[in-house]
Amino acid sequence: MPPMTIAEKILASHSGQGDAAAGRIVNVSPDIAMSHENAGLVSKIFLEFGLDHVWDREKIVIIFDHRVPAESEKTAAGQKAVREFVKKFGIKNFYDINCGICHQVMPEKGHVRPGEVIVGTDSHTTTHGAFGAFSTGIGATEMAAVWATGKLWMKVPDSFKITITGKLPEMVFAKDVILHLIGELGSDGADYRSVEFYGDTVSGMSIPSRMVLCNLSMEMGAKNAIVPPDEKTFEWLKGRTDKSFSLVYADPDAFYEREINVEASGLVPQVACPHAVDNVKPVGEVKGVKINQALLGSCTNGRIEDLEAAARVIRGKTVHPGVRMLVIPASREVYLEAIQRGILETFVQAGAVILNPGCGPCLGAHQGLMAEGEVCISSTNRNFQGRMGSRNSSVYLASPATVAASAVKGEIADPREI
Amino acid sequence: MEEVFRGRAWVVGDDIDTDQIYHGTYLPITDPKEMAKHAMEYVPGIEDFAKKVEEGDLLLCGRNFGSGSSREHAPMSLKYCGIKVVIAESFAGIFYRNAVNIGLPLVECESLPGFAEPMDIVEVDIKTGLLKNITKNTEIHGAPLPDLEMEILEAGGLIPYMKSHGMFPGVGAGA
Amino acid sequence: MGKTIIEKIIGGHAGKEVSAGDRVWANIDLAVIRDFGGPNVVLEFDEATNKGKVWDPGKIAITFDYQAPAKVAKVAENQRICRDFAIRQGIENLFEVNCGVGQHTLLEHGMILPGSIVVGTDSHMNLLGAVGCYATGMGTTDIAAAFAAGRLWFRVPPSVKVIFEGGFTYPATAKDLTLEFVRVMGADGSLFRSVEFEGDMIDNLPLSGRLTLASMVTETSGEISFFPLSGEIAAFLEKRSGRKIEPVISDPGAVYEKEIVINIEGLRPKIACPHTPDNVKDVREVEGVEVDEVFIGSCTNGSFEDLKAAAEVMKGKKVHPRVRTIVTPATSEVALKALKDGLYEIFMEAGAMVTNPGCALCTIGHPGILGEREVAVSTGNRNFIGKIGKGAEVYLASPVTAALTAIEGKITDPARVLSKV
Amino acid sequence: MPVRGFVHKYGDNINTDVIYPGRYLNIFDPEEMAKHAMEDLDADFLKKVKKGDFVVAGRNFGCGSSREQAATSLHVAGIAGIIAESFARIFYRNSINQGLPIIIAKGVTEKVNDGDEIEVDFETGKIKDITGGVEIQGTPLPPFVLQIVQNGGLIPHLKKTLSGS
Repeated sequence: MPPMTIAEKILASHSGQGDAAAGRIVNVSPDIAMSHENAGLVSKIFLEFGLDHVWDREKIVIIFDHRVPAESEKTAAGQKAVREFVKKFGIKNFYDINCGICHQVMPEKGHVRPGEVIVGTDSHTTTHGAFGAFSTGIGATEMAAVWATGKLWMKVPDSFKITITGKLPEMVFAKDVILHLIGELGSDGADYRSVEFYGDTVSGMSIPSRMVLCNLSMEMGAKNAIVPPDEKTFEWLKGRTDKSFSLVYADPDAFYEREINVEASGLVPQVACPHAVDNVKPVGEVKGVKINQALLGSCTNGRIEDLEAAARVIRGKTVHPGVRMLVIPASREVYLEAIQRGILETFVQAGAVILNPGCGPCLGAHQGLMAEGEVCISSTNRNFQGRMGSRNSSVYLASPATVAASAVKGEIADPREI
Repeated sequence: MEEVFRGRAWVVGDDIDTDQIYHGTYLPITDPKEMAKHAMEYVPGIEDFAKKVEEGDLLLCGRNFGSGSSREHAPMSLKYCGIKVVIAESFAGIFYRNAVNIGLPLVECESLPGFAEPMDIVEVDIKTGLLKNITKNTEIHGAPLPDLEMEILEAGGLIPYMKSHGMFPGVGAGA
Repeated sequence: MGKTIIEKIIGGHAGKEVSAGDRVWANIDLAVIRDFGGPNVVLEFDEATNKGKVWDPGKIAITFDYQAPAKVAKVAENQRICRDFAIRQGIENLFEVNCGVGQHTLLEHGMILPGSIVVGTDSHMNLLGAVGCYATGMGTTDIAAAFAAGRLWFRVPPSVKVIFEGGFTYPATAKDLTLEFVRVMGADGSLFRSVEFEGDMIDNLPLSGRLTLASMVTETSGEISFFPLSGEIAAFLEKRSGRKIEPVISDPGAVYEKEIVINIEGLRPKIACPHTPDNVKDVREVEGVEVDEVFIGSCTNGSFEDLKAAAEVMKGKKVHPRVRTIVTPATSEVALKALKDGLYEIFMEAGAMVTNPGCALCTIGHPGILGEREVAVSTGNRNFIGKIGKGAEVYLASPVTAALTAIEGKITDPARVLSKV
Repeated sequence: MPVRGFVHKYGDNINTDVIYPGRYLNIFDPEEMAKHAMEDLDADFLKKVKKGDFVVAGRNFGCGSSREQAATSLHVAGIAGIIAESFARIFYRNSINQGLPIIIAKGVTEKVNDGDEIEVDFETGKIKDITGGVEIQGTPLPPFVLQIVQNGGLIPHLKKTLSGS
């Protein structure tokens, strides 16, 4: 058998093939199929099949997060329809409006395991590669087909090997590393590729930090991103899943279309400027840009270590009077821990708004939208034009520490200087 | 200013609140002509009011018309869809002010119940409070509008009234 | 002739003696705009005055609570209009999207004093009657005019006296008293009246309970309500405002249109059924109605004491899996206290969701909208048709009843299940 | 079989948010979706587009979200196919699954202008610019994938293949 990458191995094992060399089209059986509110669209399409059952009630996961609680009658009606579908078809894993962002709730509730194939109707489904899974975003029609048949065609992707070495300097985080990479590779630099992350910086990273890498790999076009599982992975999963899983690692001489090395110790905080995620600059070049809003949260950076990093910067200070600072813990679990660690208190005292767990204004559909001419610095994942409100507003993407530093200063600021 | 209005009567019941007159969903609208399209949309039975109402129509209501929110959209939507006078057994406080302030005449009339059927032709004198049902050839007396309200209406609303009385000291040169 | 409280307040601001029914021009102490109505006020003001100056920037406040932070771009735009106006006019009292319900925020910041006149673009401004202030909701034209002139025309409302006789104990609360009041009065029972409350229960009612009752006087179409100022509340106001507090009390011989006596001896938990706030029944009469959503918050029941009462019921329990439970502190001050006192943990561990301070789903502005035929129990003040979702049914109850209902998944009478030791 | 239509041309990295804004993601009716196609990119798009027209774009068309509404809204608005220098991967799949044919054609943005009439053969990948008188050879969809498109999208395709087996 030829040597294989992680993607090739996982897709081979999930399509009943001995090998699955890049470029081959295979019929894959996913282990988990996740949707959020767009389960409404998926179920509508699914019903066209006229089936009286779904492929597997245990393997479908539905988590409301995009518009929680419902912000409009239309959404309320959509969510209601999904609840009814869940009940009718006996979907086992349904998480209503109070749980949090799907990409955080998935691993928290034990739906993510190394070596598995996860598909989700959300582009940032790549996040779960942080646990060694092959995890990718798909469309609603495809998901309907998965619900019906349990299968999905895929072209086996070529792989990139990205090796990150060296110690991250103070106030430089996984977010800065991946923004730097996106800036280097461009928004289609890893289009349809499977990205594997290696190096002592990565193995030294916490699971949440690895989730940041995998989450944002989407923004350079990756089909999926993977960090090989290790002790930290097992430790994190302990108590969350009792199902067995297989560990999949690349063969030593597996073929990589491209190998990229990043030296972490030389990095500085990065900012993705409007209106493209690959428009990345060192924070020094955009320092001083006046902001109206600072957003901390999302599937990219709404976890406890993110809140903690921002709280460290902001503790004892106040949000600048001209700035709205919004804090959105990624999940109820994160929220509770943030209370217990006194982090939420710090934010409220500083004058921030704590929103309930969910996607918040990240995709322009919930609380925290912006008016014309306004500027937001955000720990989220996209800064497309008009994404967070008015067409003529701008979003800068940065790490939680940079967001917090900017919130205090009223303008984009270097967290190393606060 | 006109003091006597004659028109078709729309008849609604008691406690029509501002959500029924103008629903919260449409609060972001700022153009009165747009507001007019949603007038009375949540009043059961006459959801199509805004489509059928004609310029010059009159609105006859029960007790406590316009209760609820402070939204000025409520009288605004009525005024801009063509309603000339709102006549009610009683008005909620904020609605009353809002209507006068935007120049929409009101008449309070305790003996209104049973006075008119929908689409009867009704005539109202806002100065005297006299109400005539032309179709049925009957008449009743409502309360005449008090002097201050009448003056505000005559001035075309609160802002022109206060301006003409020198109450706006800080008028700027514009920008 | 003796004067009622409202006659004294309006008279004092009109510079002459006034009586019920009079039309007078009176000075304004504070004019408030929100993200609801506010932008229209700004636009009207600018047009009316040719972008002139406001009468007194120190007497204007801006609060964002209708949809804070904004969930639609248009409201974000509206808030920006208000912010720009504040900068242009030198208005310092701008309370950003983190602060919460406007009236409560103003109260916390010492900006509300007994005997003052406050106008604002919120029909529940009059809940500030709880501390003896004549606060009233107005439309945008009024407030634009107030911004320019510092005074407005008023009709002096007739006064009625409402006397509560007897008393009640937990699990009945101030909200149940309030609902009973609304039931007795009906939707227009206090139409354009100034209500003066009396009774032992009133004397002992803490500020949070007075805010609850005062806020729902609106639902009986009342213009304002007043309470005998307690020492505790006077001390609170003094501390917050840094000013000496002078209560306004009615004169002997003041003229009341009528006196209404409401017997509240042994009051049972109450609930307002769809679709009017005055459709009030005993909770026991509607026990068993299955609910989809429970909302605890609003200007009526978003005080710390309200949240605490709900938390006491929820502690160590789980909300029913079907029931989406949303808890919203009225202000950031309430939020901080609730955080410190462990209430957030109780709610979150029970499976409820805690949202940021504000009006929450009480205005359709905020998230939490219901689907068709869904049922909610809310601690808010209105359950009009379509108020929080077309075709939905809303019941209004106390935080205790709401919390218990969230756990049981159906409307449940706290008098049957709970009693305080 | 080649089909003819007019070109609406856009640049590189056209993302799903400008093709179909997030605020409309709670819409599930395709006709409704079509009313917001390209809303944040080209406000006049719906006025200009006629049934059978094509979108021609640069690199990485459809990058960003997995929202299928992006492809659906264009399709229902009348777009008969999309020709781009390259496609973002989820959009690529979503189009196919919708039955909306696409062709990757290097150099298409240099040779084809906005408003040109073109003739496209999705089976061979050949694009003829009638107005400009040039021809471009694109990469046609692999036969397996083209079959999905020809069957009208993934669901009809699966229905057909499932009932056939």
